[in-house]
Amino acid sequence: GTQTSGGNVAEVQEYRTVYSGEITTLNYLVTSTTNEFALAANLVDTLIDYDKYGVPQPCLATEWEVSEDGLVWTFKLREDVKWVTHEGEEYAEVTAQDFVDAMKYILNPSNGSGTANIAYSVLKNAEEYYNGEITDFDQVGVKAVDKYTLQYTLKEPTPYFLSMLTYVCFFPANGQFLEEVGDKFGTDNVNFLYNGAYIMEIFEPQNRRVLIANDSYWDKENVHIKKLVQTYNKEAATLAPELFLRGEVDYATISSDILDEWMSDPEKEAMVRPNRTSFYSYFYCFNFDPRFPEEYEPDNWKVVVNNKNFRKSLFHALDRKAAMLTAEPYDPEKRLSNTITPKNFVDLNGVDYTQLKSLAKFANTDSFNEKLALEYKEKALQELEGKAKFPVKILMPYNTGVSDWANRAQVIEQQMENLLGTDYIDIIIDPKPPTGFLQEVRRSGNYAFLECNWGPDYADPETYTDPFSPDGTYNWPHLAEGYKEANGKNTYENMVNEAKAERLDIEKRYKLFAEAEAFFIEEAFVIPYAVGGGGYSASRLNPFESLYSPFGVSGERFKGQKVLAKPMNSQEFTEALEQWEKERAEALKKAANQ
Amino acid sequence: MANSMDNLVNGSVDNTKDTIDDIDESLFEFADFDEIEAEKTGYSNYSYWRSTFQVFMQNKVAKFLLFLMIGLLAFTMIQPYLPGQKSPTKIYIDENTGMQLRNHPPDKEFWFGTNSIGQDLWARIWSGTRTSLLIGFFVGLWEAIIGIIVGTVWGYVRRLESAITGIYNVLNNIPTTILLILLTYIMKPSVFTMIFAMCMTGWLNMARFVRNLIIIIRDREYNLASRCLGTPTRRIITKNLLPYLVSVIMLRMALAIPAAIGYEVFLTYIGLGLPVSIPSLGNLINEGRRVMGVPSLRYQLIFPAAVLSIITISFYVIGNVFADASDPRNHV
Amino acid sequence: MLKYTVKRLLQSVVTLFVVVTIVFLLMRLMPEEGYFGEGYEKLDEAQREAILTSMGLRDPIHIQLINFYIDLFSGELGESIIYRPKVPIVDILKAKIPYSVKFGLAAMALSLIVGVPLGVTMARSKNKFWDKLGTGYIVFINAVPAAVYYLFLQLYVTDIFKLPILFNPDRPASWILPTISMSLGGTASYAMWMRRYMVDEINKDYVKLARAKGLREKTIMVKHVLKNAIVPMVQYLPTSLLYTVSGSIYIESLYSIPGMGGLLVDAIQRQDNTLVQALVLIYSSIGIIGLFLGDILMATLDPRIKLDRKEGAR
Amino acid sequence: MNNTKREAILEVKNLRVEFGKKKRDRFVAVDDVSFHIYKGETFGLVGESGSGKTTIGRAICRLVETAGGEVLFKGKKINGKIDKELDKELTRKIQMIFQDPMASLNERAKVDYIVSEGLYNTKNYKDEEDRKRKVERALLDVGLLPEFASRFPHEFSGGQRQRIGVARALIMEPEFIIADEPISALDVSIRAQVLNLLSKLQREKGLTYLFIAHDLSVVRFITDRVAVIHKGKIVELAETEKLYNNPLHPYTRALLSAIPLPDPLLEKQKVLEVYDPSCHNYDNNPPKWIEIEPEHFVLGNDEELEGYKKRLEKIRVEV
Amino acid sequence: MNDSNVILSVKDLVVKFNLRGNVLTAIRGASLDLYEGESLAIVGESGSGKSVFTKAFMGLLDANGWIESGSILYKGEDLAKYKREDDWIKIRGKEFAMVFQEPMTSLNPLRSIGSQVEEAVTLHQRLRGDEAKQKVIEILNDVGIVNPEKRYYQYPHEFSGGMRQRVVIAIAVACNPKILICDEPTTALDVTIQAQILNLLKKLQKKYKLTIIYITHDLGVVANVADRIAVMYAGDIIEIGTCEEVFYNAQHPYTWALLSSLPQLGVKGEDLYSIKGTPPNLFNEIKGDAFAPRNERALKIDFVKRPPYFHVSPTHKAKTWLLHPKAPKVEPPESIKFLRKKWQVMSNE
Ligand SMILES: Nc1ncnc2c1ncn2[C@@H]1O[C@H](COP(=O)(O)OP(=O)(O)OP(=O)(O)O)[C@@H](O)[C@H]1O
Ligand SMILES: Nc1ncnc2c1ncn2[C@@H]1O[C@H](COP(=O)(O)OP(=O)(O)OP(=O)(O)O)[C@@H](O)[C@H]1O
Ligand SMILES: [Mg+2]
Ligand SMILES: [Mg+2]
Repeated sequence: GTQTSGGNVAEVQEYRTVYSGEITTLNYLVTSTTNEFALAANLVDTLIDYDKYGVPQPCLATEWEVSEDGLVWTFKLREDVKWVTHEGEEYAEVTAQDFVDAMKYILNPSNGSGTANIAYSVLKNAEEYYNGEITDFDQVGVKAVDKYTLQYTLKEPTPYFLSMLTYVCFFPANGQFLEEVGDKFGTDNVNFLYNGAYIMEIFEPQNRRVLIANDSYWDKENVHIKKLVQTYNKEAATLAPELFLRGEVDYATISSDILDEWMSDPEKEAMVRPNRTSFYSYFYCFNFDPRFPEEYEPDNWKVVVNNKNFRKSLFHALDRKAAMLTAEPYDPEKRLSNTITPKNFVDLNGVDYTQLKSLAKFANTDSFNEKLALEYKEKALQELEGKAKFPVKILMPYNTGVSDWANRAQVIEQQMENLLGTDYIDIIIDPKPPTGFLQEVRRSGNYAFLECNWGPDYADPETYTDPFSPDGTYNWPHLAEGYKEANGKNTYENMVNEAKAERLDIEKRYKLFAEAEAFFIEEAFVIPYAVGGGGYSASRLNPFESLYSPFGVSGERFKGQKVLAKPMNSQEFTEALEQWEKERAEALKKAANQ
Repeated sequence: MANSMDNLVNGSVDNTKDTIDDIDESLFEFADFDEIEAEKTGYSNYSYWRSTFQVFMQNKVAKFLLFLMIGLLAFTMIQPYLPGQKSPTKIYIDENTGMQLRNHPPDKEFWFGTNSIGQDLWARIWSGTRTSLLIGFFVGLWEAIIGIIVGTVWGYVRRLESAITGIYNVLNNIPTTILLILLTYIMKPSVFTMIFAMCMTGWLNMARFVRNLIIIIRDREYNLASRCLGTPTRRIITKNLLPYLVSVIMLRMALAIPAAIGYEVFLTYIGLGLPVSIPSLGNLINEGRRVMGVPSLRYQLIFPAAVLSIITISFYVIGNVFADASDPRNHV
Repeated sequence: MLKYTVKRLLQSVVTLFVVVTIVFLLMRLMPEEGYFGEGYEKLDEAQREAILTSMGLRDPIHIQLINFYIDLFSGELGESIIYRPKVPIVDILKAKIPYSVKFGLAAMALSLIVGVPLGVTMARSKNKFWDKLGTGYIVFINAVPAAVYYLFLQLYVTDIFKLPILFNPDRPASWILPTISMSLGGTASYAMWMRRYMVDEINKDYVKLARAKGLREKTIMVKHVLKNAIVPMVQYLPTSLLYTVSGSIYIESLYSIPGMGGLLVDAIQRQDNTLVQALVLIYSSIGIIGLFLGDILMATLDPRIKLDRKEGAR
Repeated sequence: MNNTKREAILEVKNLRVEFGKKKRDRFVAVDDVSFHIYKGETFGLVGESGSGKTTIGRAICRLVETAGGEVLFKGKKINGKIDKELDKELTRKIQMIFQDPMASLNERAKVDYIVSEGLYNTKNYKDEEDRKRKVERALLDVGLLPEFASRFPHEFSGGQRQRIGVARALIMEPEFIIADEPISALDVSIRAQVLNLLSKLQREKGLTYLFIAHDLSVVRFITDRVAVIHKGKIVELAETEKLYNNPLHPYTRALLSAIPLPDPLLEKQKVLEVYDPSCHNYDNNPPKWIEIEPEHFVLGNDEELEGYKKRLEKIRVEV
Repeated sequence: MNDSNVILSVKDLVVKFNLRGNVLTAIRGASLDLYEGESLAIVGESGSGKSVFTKAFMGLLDANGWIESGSILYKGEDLAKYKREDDWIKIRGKEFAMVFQEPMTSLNPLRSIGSQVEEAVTLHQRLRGDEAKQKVIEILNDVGIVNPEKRYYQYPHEFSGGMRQRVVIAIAVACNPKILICDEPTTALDVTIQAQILNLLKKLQKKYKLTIIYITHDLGVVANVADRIAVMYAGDIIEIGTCEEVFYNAQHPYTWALLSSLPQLGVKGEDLYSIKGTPPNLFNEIKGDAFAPRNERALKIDFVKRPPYFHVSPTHKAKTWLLHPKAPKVEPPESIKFLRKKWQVMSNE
């Protein structure tokens, strides 16, 4: 059933926002950046989709089946879906070959796709093709059986394969068009084909983007918002609330800075509501591959970070609630997370993954513990005496574009230094500009201690191990010293690999992953911190109308949503949330029974 | 001779005759003539600096601002040592709730309120003022030193003139802001980086300014006189040329301070400024900007902006008035 | 005049070459990551080398320089690598420059329209009310960082006059405030210079003579003083005009104007070497060309300049 | 007077000075100028503005480079490259007094420094006290009070300033002083001060002056011999009275006829002679520098010289 | 000369300046009658107020100066009462014109010579277009500029100093004034050119029936051009008389000093007479005779009371106590005695 929006629907279905992070490309086959694929999600449809309770739905594929051995997936495509140009002119029909061509593009290393690894982690022969060991693309596990039949062949049975299909690396792309435009693909709205709910009418980087509903969209009845206007502003975070009040935009994040003000003004209070938390997981990474400048003493850091007691002293010293106050001053605990895999992500026969035996003890205790922190500090000091220089310089960059991050950095610096003493650690907070932040900081190992986040790519605990794999770009735990096993790999890597290898027995698989994660936390390779989302916003959207999925692009789609005449307030939100949870349980049950 | 005197007796027809006739005879004696006194007449004893100071003090606004600045400078210096001052970086905790004392409006305890994580704005503003002034002073001083050296050589040593002009033309064609951004980007944001980057760019103008002046005064006769007397170039520069630049140098230095602070704010604005952990007027304003949309929190922008404006305006005005005052033409 | 023009032109060309070469060489010092997109860390040393070689970055420096000039002469500025991968820089600029120029011109016109009369008024009422008011304004604008007053303007003026906060090409009202804000600085400096030049001119002997001739004060001001005072300012107009291309970093980012203002900052922040190189080149060339045009303009207005120094030789 | 026996302290032979490095804007300011100055005399140099008077003066004290010819001081060549010792000596012996008393003193230095600047350079004093004494004496010599030493130039009138300039030169104990229009920037009423001072010093210290001026009455009053210069060339040179009484060259005559006389009777009867350089016909008959009568030199070609000679005859007859 | 043709009459003019808060008295009660058609020379040392005095007639005082008291009667109007620029506009150019000292800077460098002269022609002779241009060329010709048609279009920098001064004179003449004030018109020029310019002025005076005030400190120039001479010292006219009277029968010690310091009157090899000391500071109030402190023959009364005019002849008067009947007889300097001898010869004739 549809909820609250009932009579509360705006006359003009136009949704206006401001944003500060400009995309660099529309090329969804290449990007792995949320910003960028969120946009693509509204322009290009995928094989399947989720409904608003998170139940898989047909999308471009009308039906699908999987072979007995779990290796071959066959999709029947919807007929008569059109690729259109930015002017809405029909270009071609969407066929099975488009998925093949897109995959061919992604698996060509010279195209520099950021998500190829995800595709070749499941598809047969894909990795070999990518690495040039195979040159015949026909051997790769993707095939257009006929115009409307698409077949994927996997390396190994992959229970969560379906959920991966909403990720960018499984998007279709018209091969002829790719050929035609070559390098220019996705550089602007013209060099782009649309088969999704919207067409990008105007694309003026650093100015605005206008998306209008696609007239030839196969499911256009479900596209209620006719126009999306997204305006760029470097100061979006600062200006958005004011713009919202003046009725110039329909969405504004209400940062913790100004939340008090909004909450205390009845008129404004009626417009502000909490956000849903997401499955983004936030954690503090210790960097095992420090590549920061000499002045921050990377070599010293390398010594201390490889000392477990040192890590654990920090692990227990981080007062996560104090830190969270900078983002979530009203209910900080609702977002704290003690594991890397968030609660409610997946479950095993009704038991939440985080409550599996090995993980439960971490999941249910707050890592912040002053006493332990000081104990570990003593141990670390003993062990490291003479080997490391104290206080240890800890380079902690933050993104100046995220308004509360700077504050959090200062809070953490002061809180941890207070607790552990400045003779022990010297946290150096290092402001970095938002543009290219990840590139500049995390991916280049230009930090010692950093708040990082990770969003799931498919519905399996494995997804939360990806950032820590040797080719991840987070903190390179495989380089940690003292964990090397006979095969030359680190314990954690072996544990993960063992879990990954278990493909059919889900129960065993989950347990193995849980053990790996528990080990990871126990050894304090990272400090789990929080889940994403949350915070407060003023918005003319009903969050419960949105498609729902913890991963992939579905949640980014505007399809199915309506612009409200009046923003929700907190109370309405809570009520809607309760109702939604009820409805969802039913929906999931119903789906499971099918 | 007698003839001419007759004219006098006969010809005096002036109507003041009556009053002048009864002047005491004794007054018509010769007065003593003192050549030395005559030599001394008309000119008062004069001191350059005193006159400069006097002329400066005649400008009431500048006088007021000067005292304000002296007070303010003294205050920023001693502020941390005054009783009851808070730390600029410490995050204060609300004792009742155990949480950070966020966005606490100005009151008796926190004179300028607290910021969004509970740091004392009053302390931060003075600490920021110290940082910004430090940057300003260093940059001003450096600009003066390098600017003067280059400018003097440029203007005085004819052999190097065209070479330096060439270099200047090239450097001058790379806009200041661009160089500034490039440099701060390449280096880590820190007070040193700021100072360094601004020093790299600021001296150009100073040098040109000095050079133009030097060219004007280098061919004045008194410099020829010095050359005639065999005065070495070094001393010509220090004794004959530089003293004429004092006013300009002071002015430039005074102006360099607001300019440096302005650049600091600019760099912070584009995200290349000092980290928030080192308060500066630039990042205080930048922080304040984040909450400017909320009327009750605007004090976080207004306080630093006001302090900044007062400082920059004061230096600007003082610099200009001083430059005027130090021009001997303006000494009566 | 022709001789003078040719001479100045040659000078400018030489300077331009030197500047361009220096910029080019400086850019070789930029970190090499700036030639790779997102995939930088995924590549190993050999692959990186291969890419750099294919881009011609491993050629001897003089070959690179020659190639660079060849490209430059054919109007080729290269492609953006990171900022907007694979998009020709020329295209990026094409989209941005019109906005900056429109705003720049509007602001410049406004500053001139307000600043020049203000300066004239100040000069004429030296040390009286208007002069003091104008001086106050000039001091304020020069001393207070632009960031501060721009912000206050954006905050309060939009509120009071119900103007849109953000720029929107389709809403004429959204042009007003950015233009005004942008013109404030120019207004102050035009007024300041105008005042200074006017005061200089007013004290000159020929003005006394004009007065003695019996000309009306207004005539003197317009026909003699104003004209002569404007001449030294005119010299800088071409540069200002050309610099409108570069936009205002503050204003454009505050009001979301998609001009050149933020481009350089973005390009530098993202280390997009080719884009940075192109921009620095453009800015530097603008300066040189502007100076050249300014000098020529000056020479046409001021008959003394053509003689080029002969007179003032002493 | 029997001049032939007198010792020439300075000789200028075929002096040539050019300005401007490049060929195109080269400008010959002084062209083939020769004269000599006897020890103890005052030698005048007159000519209109821009004729090269200052340049000659500056060439002598080595402030401008010479492009040709020789300058001999006491028989030693002093232009072009010279050794350090000589340079030092010349700095002391040849001094200059400048035209503009407002511009020729460093306004930011005390009189004490200004006057002793030369002493510092030549280290020509025993100790601080000696230096002070010397400054004091120099000031007294020019009629200023020793207490003025601690003042700045602003505080003085034009005449006083000019005297400070003289003191500055004097303290070097020079033998030869180039006075470049020392009084033309001064008010009439104080010119006499400086003229008197110059004569006094000459009497007392046996100085030799090169006195540059464009005011011919002053030149007549103070100089022993005069050279008239026109466009970088000396056109006539003679003992002062001789020149004033029998000017030969048309330019000299024009110049003299134009002197304003402070005497209404004479002045109102005065006839102006106008000099037109095109009266010369030098194309195929170039001029020569000839001693037309003892100690009277004039520039002219053969034809003109004939005319000059006739003129002299006539004057002699008349007398 | 009789009073009927007095064209301008200045009475007790006091002019003050405000200089950074201090008041300076530049003209201290000077009076002067100017006769139609004459040429009057005002002499005096630098800073004595010659320029200020004459500028006051035209309302051309610098902005910081004002007429404190006194009157300037011209054609029945008291110019000293004029307050507004518009009043002065009626006078300037049409009635009074001025030639300034600096030929190099008195012309607008950015406008052609012709247009600058034409401005005056259009304004004061009401001529336009070709007629005006013709007139300009005629005037340029009058002031001795060869090839005026071509020169019309040239700019000041293409002219030499003497030529520029001619142009400035042309502008003054083009205004068709009654009175021409020449403020040191030749000081910056070479003697030969100076003589030419003076001749030119004399010629123009005849042709246009001008009354001319010359300001100069060159007594040679004065002797050449002046009918009458006024000697100024410290803001006051201390002696005035016909040219011959002042030259040959000077009465004021300052005039003596001025004359006897001229080298032309000196004896070669002897010291010239020289004025000691420096002029008075005009910021201070001057008591008695301003020249007293520098006057070797000063009387005690000179330091006490300011002398009034004592007439020597109907045309000759001086402000010095030496002319008072009670005053002791004073020997003037040698050179003055020499001049007086000439005077005696002349008056005996
Ligand atoms: N440094 C210089 N560079 C180029 N030309 C010069 C320089 N100094 C002098 N001249 C030129 O040389 C010529 C002679 O100049 P000089 O100063 O000797 O003349 P002067 O007779 O002293 O004139 P015045 O009476 O004006 O002082 C002038 O035409 C002048 O322009
Ligand atoms: N604008 C002014 N402000 C202040 N004082 C002035 C101003 N103009 C003239 N004076 C003063 O008035 C006095 C007379 O000046 P004036 O120019 O009339 O002298 P002058 O006799 O013309 O001298 P010179 O021969 O140097 O031209 C001087 O002391 C001068 O300083
Ligand atoms: Mg000279
Ligand atoms: Mg004057």
